[in-house]
Amino acid sequence: QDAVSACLITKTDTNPFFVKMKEGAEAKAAELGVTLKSYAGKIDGDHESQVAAIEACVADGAKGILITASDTKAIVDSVKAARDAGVLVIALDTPLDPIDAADATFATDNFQAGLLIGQWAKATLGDEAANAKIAMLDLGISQPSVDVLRDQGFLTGFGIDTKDIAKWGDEDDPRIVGNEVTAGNEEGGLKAMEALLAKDAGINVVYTINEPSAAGAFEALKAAGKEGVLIVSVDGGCPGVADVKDGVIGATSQQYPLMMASLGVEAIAKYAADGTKPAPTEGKDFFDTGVALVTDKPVEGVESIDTAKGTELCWG
Amino acid sequence: MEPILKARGLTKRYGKVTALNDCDFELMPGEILAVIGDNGAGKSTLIKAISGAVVPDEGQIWLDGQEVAFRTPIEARAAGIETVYQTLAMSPALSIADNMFMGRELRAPGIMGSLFRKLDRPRMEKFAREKLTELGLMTIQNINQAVETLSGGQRQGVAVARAAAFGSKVVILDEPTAALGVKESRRVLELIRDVKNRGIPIILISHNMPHVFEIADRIHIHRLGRRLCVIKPQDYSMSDAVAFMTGAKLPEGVTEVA
Amino acid sequence: MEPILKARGLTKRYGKVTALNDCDFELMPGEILAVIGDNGAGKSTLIKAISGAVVPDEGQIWLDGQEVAFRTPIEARAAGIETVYQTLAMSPALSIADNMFMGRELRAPGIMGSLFRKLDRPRMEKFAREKLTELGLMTIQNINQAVETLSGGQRQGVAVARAAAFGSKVVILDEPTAALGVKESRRVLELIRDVKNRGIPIILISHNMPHVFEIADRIHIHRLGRRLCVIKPQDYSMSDAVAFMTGAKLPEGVTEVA
Amino acid sequence: MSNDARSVSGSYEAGLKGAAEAVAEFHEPESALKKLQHWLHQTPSAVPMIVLVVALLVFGALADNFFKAGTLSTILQQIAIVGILGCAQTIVVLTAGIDLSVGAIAVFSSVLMGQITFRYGVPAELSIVIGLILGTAMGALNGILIARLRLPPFIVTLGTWQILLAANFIYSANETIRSSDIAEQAAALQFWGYSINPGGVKILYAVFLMIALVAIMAYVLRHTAWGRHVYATGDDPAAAELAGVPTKKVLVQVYALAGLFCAIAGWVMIGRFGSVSPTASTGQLGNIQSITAVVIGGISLFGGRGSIVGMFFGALIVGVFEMGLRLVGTDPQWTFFLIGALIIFAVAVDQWIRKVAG
Amino acid sequence: MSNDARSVSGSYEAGLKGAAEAVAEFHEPESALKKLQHWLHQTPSAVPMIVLVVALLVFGALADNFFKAGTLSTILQQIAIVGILGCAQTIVVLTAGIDLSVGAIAVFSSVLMGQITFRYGVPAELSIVIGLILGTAMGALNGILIARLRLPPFIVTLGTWQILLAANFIYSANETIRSSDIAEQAAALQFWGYSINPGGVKILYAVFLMIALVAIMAYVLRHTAWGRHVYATGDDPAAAELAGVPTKKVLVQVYALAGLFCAIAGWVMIGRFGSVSPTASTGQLGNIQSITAVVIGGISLFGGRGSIVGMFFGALIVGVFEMGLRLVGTDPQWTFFLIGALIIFAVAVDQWIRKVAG
Ligand SMILES: Nc1ncnc2c1ncn2[C@@H]1O[C@H](COP(=O)(O)OP(=O)(O)OP(=O)(O)O)[C@@H](O)[C@H]1O
Ligand SMILES: Nc1ncnc2c1ncn2[C@@H]1O[C@H](COP(=O)(O)OP(=O)(O)OP(=O)(O)O)[C@@H](O)[C@H]1O
Ligand SMILES: [Mg+2]
Ligand SMILES: [Mg+2]
Repeated sequence: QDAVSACLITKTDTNPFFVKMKEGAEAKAAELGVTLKSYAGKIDGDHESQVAAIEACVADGAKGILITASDTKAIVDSVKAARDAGVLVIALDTPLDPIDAADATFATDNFQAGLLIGQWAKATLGDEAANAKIAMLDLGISQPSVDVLRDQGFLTGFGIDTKDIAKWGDEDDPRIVGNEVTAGNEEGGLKAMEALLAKDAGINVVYTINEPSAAGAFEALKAAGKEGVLIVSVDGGCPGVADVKDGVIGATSQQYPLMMASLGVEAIAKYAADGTKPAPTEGKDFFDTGVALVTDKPVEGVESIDTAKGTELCWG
Repeated sequence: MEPILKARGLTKRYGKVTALNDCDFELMPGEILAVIGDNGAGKSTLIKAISGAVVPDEGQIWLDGQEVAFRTPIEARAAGIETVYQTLAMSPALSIADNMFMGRELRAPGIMGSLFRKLDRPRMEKFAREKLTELGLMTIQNINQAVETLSGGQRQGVAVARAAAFGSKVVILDEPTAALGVKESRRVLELIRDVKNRGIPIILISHNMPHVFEIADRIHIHRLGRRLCVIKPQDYSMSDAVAFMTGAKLPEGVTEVA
Repeated sequence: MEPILKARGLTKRYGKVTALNDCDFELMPGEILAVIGDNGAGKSTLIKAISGAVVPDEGQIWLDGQEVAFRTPIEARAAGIETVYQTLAMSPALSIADNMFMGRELRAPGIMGSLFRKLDRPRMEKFAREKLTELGLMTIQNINQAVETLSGGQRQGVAVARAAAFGSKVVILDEPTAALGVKESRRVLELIRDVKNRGIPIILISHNMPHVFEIADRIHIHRLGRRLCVIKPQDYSMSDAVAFMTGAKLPEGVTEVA
Repeated sequence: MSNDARSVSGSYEAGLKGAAEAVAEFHEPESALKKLQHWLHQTPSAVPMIVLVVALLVFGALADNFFKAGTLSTILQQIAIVGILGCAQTIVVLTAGIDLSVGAIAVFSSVLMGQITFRYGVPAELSIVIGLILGTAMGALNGILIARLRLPPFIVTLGTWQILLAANFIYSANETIRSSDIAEQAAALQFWGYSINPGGVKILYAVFLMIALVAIMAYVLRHTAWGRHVYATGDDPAAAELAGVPTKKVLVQVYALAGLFCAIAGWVMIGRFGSVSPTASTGQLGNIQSITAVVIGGISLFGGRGSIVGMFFGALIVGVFEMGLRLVGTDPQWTFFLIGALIIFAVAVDQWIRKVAG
Repeated sequence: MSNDARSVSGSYEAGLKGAAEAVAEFHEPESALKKLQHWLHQTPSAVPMIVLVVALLVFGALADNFFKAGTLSTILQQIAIVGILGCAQTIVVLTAGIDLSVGAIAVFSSVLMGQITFRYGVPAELSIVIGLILGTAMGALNGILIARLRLPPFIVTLGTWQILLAANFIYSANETIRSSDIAEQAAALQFWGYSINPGGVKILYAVFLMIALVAIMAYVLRHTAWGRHVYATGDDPAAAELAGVPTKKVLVQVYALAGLFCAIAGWVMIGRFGSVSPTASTGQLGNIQSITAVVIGGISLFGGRGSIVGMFFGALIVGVFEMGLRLVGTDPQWTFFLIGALIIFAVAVDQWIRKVAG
C-alpha cells in the first residue's frame, strides 16, 4: 500500500475553528497525496469519541494522527497505545498533559491569547480599569482546558487575581459581574449577555470565549442600547476580524488553525517517508504557531496588527 | 330477497391461531340476526372483519350486492355500518359527548363553524343527553364527565347509544349487554327493536340465550371459527341451540368439521 | 354467628361523585353472598374498598372480628382475600401461567430455587393447565400464550381460575360471567359451589338474576351507593329483587333515602 | 318455541315496572375550598400557574432587580423560542409521541432561510416561505415514518434529529451569516427581532408571536374536531381508530404542523440572534427544553391529557428560575444544579396539588 | 321461591349435556418458512441479530480492515460502557420508565471513586465499594421520587441528570486524575482495563464483564419472580398492582439496580480510559446512547416488552456502524448523518420482519 494514511481528530466538527482546520489539513493532504480521514467529538469536551477515533485509526493502519484533545490528561493513555503501535501522534492547538505524551505539538498558546486581550482591554480603559464592570462569557460548565486558559489568561492580563488558575468562576474580584456559559455560539452569547445585563446594566467590558459568542453578546448590548461596550474575544476567524473592523469587537487574539493542520500533515508525510519527527520551536517544548492581537485601536505596550493584516491572515 | 350483507370464505389467522376458518355469513334486510357461540369461537373476529377493524386474510364481502373491502372502520362507517366493539372503543380522557361524536363532530353554524371550524358543543351535548335518556342512562350526572369516570355498565350504555344513533345501513353490537344491569339490558333490547323498526338490520352477538331467543329473527351459530348453521328461534329450543354451539349435538344436515 | 367480614359506614367520593355513601356490609362464614344493583350503584367500589384496591374516605372494616385497613390489594391478599376485578387485572404481554402466579410465583426445588431464585415453570404451567381444564377452558391452546391474544371470555376465565385457586378466607368475584358463554358460565357457577364446599365464603357481583337466585345464600341489594337491604332468595321472587334494586318497590321496613 | 324465552325474561323483569328514573344525585356542601378543588381539577393549566406565581414571588423577594419591567420582558423574550418549540412539542406529546428533532428542524430551517437568500440571491420573503415549507416537510417526514411504518416516535425523531443536524452542518459548511449583512440585505429575516417600547420597556414581536400561537392552538385543540382527534389519538389509538378517527392522517398532520412551528421558531431565531448560525444550541438542546416545558406544564407524556396553556406556564417557570437564579448570583454550575432540582420540585408540587385537589 | 331460578337456567342449559371438550386446534402446514416466522415472533432479540449480521457483512465488503480480529475486539471494547449502561436502561424501560441520568451517575461514580482515593487517601478497593454504593443511592433516589411521589420518570431523571452532572463538576473541581498516578497508587480502579491477549488479539476484561452482566440479567428477567414483576409493572401498572405485584417496591429496586449498573460502568470507564475525567462525554451522551441501544434492540418504550439480549445486539449494531463508517472513511458529519439514517432503518427492518412474521 503506497498511500500514506493519516487521521485528524478535532474536538468538534461544528465549531468553525475546527472546520477550517480540517479544510487546511485536507488541502495539504491532497497536495501531498496523503489519505486523510477526519473524526471529531460530538460535543465540546467529548473525550470518549476521541478515544474511539484513535482506536479506529490504529485499527485502520494510519501512519499518523493529528489530534486537538478535549481532555488533555485523560487522552494520554490512548495516545500512548497508538504510539506503541507505531503511529506518529501530533497534538494540534492544545498541548497534551504532559506535553511529551505526543510526538510533537503544533499549538497556540491559549493562555497567551487571553493574556493579550486582557492587557489590551486594561490599557484601553486606562484609569477606568479600576472600576470596570466585566462580563465573562465562557464556554461550558465542564470547563474544558481551552475555556480555562483563555478566561484565566484574560483575567491575568487585566490584572485580576485568578485564584485557582485551573478553574474559572472562583474569582472574587468585585469588578467581575458574573460568569455565564455560551456553548461558543451566537445564541449562547446572546442569552448569557441578556442575563448579565439584567444583573448589572453597567457592564462595560465583555470577555467572550470566541467570536460567535461575541457576536451574540453584541446583539444583546445593541438591543439594550449599549453599543459602546468593549468586547474582546479570541479566534481570528474572518467573520470575527470583520466584526473587529466594524467595531462590534474591540480586539481579538488571532490563531492559525490552517497552519497547524498543514504543518501536521507535512510532518506525517515526512515521518512516513523517512521516519523523522518534527522538532519544537526553540526555547519552547512545542512548535508555537503563534498568536496575534487584531485591533484597529492599538494601545501602547501591547503588540498588535490591524484588521487589514488580520483579514489577510484570517482562516475562514 | 337478497342479503344486505354477505360474506364468503372469510379466513383470519393470528400467528398459530386461526380465528376465522373459511366462514360464511348473511344478513337479511330488516332482520335481527343473533350470533352465538362459545368463548373464542371467533364471533368478534367475524364482525371485525365485516366492519373493517380487521382485514381478513381471505374471503369476500358484499354490501347491498356490491363487493366491498373495508380497510378501516372509518370506511365501513362511511358505508353505513355502525359497530359497538366488545372493547367499546372509547377515549377514556374525553367527555361522553366528545366520544359520541368522535369522527363526525358537529360544527357551529355561521362563520364560526365554516371558517373557524368551531364545534357546536351545546348541540352535541343536547343530542348526547337525549340519546342517553332514551337508554335510561340518566344516572350519568354530567355529560361532560370523562368516560374513564363511568362505571363499566355506563360505558357500555354510551357505546350502544352511539351506534344506535348513527347507524344507517347495519348496526353491529358485540355483547352490548354483557356488563349491563337488568334495567339497562331491557332498555338496550328495546332500543334494538326501535332500530329494527326504523328498517335497519342488526347483528347481535350475545351469550344471553333468553335475550337472543326473545329478540332474534334468525340465529347464526358459530363454532370453531366458522358458521355451523343458521336457525330460526321458532324452530328450535334454547337447549338445542346451546347443544349445537357447544358441540353436544349436531344440527340436521351438518357434519362437523374438526 | 359472627360475620367473617363486616363493614360500617364506608364512604368513597370521586370528585363530585359519591360512589359509596355510608354503606354497611356483612359476609357470613361459608356463605355465598350476591351483590346486585343498577349500573353505577357502587358495587365495584364497595368491593374495591374491601379488597384494598381503593382506600375509603370514611368507615371501618373488620375481618374475622379484627379491624383491618388495607392500603393495597397485596395486603388484602396476604390476609386471604382474593378478588377478580371487573377490569380483570392481567398483564397483557405476559403468559397465562405468569399471570396466574403473579405475586406468588413458585420457585424451583433445590439450590436453583433457593439461591438462584429460578422459577419452577413446569410446575406453574401444570397447575395453571389443571385449573383451566377444571373451568373447561381447554380451548386455550397454549398455556404460554400471552393473555392479550385471548378472547374476552377466555381472559375472564383465567382471572376466575386464579382467584378460586388461591383464595383462602374470602373470594370476591365482580361480574365473573359477564363475558362468558353459556358453557363457561355454568362452569364458573360450579366452581363457585366448589369453593363454597371448601368452606370459603364468596362475594358475587352479578347482573344475571337467574344465576344469583340459583346460587346465592343471601342477596345484598345495593342502591345509590349504599346497602338497601339484604334478602334471602327463598323469601322473595326475582321480580321483587329487581323491583328493589331499581327503586320500583321498597322492601318492608326500609324508607328510601334519596 | 320461542315463547319460553319471553317467559324467562318476563319471569323477573316484571319487577322493572315503575323503576325509578331519577338521576342519582349527590349534593355536596359547596364550600369555597371544594369549589377551588373542583376548579383545579377542571383546569389542568392552573397548577403550573400557581407554581409560577410562587416562583415569581420568591425571586422577587430574593433579588432586587427581579421585579423590574426590563427583567420580566427579558424573561419573556428568552423563552420565546422555547415557547414556540413547545407548541410543536405539545401537539406531538398529546398524541403520545415525542419529537426530539424540534431543535434541529428549527436550526436547519433558519439556516435554509439564510442560505437561500444569501447563496442563491432569492428575495428574503420568498426564502422565508421556502424555509417554512421545508420545515413542514421535515416534520411531515417524521409523521410519515411514524404513522405509515408504525415506527416509535422516539426512535424516528432521534434519527431525524441526527440526520437534520448533520445535514444542517454539511449544507451550511458551518458558516455563520453575520447580523450586519442580514440587516442590510434581508431585513425581513430579522422581523421578529423588532420590538415595541411602551414606556421604555422593550417587548419583541417574537413574544407576541409566541403568545398568539399558544392562544390559537389552545382554541384549535379545545374547540375544533381536529383538536379532539389529536387528544383521542393520544388517549387510546386503537379505540380512536375504531371510533372513526383517521389516526394515521392525524399523526402525519400533527408532525407536519410541528415542523411548521419549528420552522417559525427558526425564523424567530434569526430575528432574536441577529445572525444565522448553524451551531445554535437550540439544535442540541431545543428538544430537552421544549419537553421540559411541556412536562412541567402538566401534559402527560403518555398522551391525551393536558393543555397547551400549561406548556406556556411551564416554559415561563423555567425562564423565571433561570433568570432568578442568575440574579441571585449563583455560579453557572450551581445554576445548572438548582435548575435540575427545581424541575423536580415544580413537578412534585404540581402532583401534590392535584392529589390534594383529588 | 328460588326454584324458578333453577328452572330458568335449567330450561336451556340442558343443552350442555355432552358438550364437546376438545380443544379447538387448527393444524397449520408447518413449512420451514412458517417455522422461521414463528421463531422470529417468539424471539424478540432475533431481529436485531439479523440486522447486525447484515451490517457486519456489508462493512466487511466495504472496508478492507474491517474483518480483522483486532477491529472486532475494538468494537466490543468500544461498546462495553454503553452495553453496561444499556443493562441499566433496559430494566428501567421495561417498567415503562426512562432514565436520562445513567451517564451522569456513571461519570459521577467514577469521579467519586477516583477522588475518594486520591483526595482522602482511602484504599482503592474501599473507594470502589463506596462509589458503587453511592451510585446505587443515586439510582434509588430516582426510584423513590418516581414510585413514592408518582412523578414522571422522564422529568425526574432529567432533573437528576442535571443535578448529578453539576455536582460532578463542582465536586471534582473539573480536575482529571492522570492515568499514570492511578496506575501507581490505585491500580484496582483500572482493573477492567486489563486484557487477555489470545493470539495477539486484545480483549478487555470490561468486555467479559458486559457480556456477563447481560447474561445474568437475561436470566433474572426471564427466570425469576422479580423479573416477571418488572415486566408486569411496565405492562400495566394498575393491573399489576391489583394482581399483587408490589409495584412501588419494584420500581425503587429497578432504579436502584440501574444506579448500581451505572456505577459499575463508571468503574469500567476508569479502566478503559485510564484516567478519571469529570468531563467524560458519557455524562452528556450516555443516556441517548443507551436508549438508542435499547430501542434498536426491540424493547418497547411503553414497557413490558423486549429482551435485554436485544439491547446487547442494539449496542453492537451501533458500534459496528460507527466503526465501519470510520473505516470506510466517511467524514464525521456524514457519519453522524448515516447513523441517524441507520437507526431509523434498523427499526424499520425490525418492524417489517415482525409484520411479515405476524
Ligand atoms: N389480536 C389477536 N391476536 C392473537 N389471537 C387473537 C387475537 N384476537 C383474537 N385472537 C384469538 O382468536 C380466537 C377468536 O377470538 P374472538 O375474540 O373472535 O372470539 P369470540 O368468539 O369473540 O369470543 P368471546 O365470546 O369470548 O368474545 C381466540 O382463540 C383468540 O385467542
Ligand atoms: N375512578 C373513578 N373516578 C371517578 N368516578 C368513578 C371512578 N370509579 C367509579 N366512579 C363512579 O362511581 C360510581 C360507582 O361506580 P362503580 O364502578 O362502583 O359502579 P358499579 O355498581 O360497579 O356499576 P357496574 O354494574 O356498571 O359495574 C359511578 O357513578 C362511577 O361513575
Ligand atoms: Mg368476542
Ligand atoms: Mg362494577
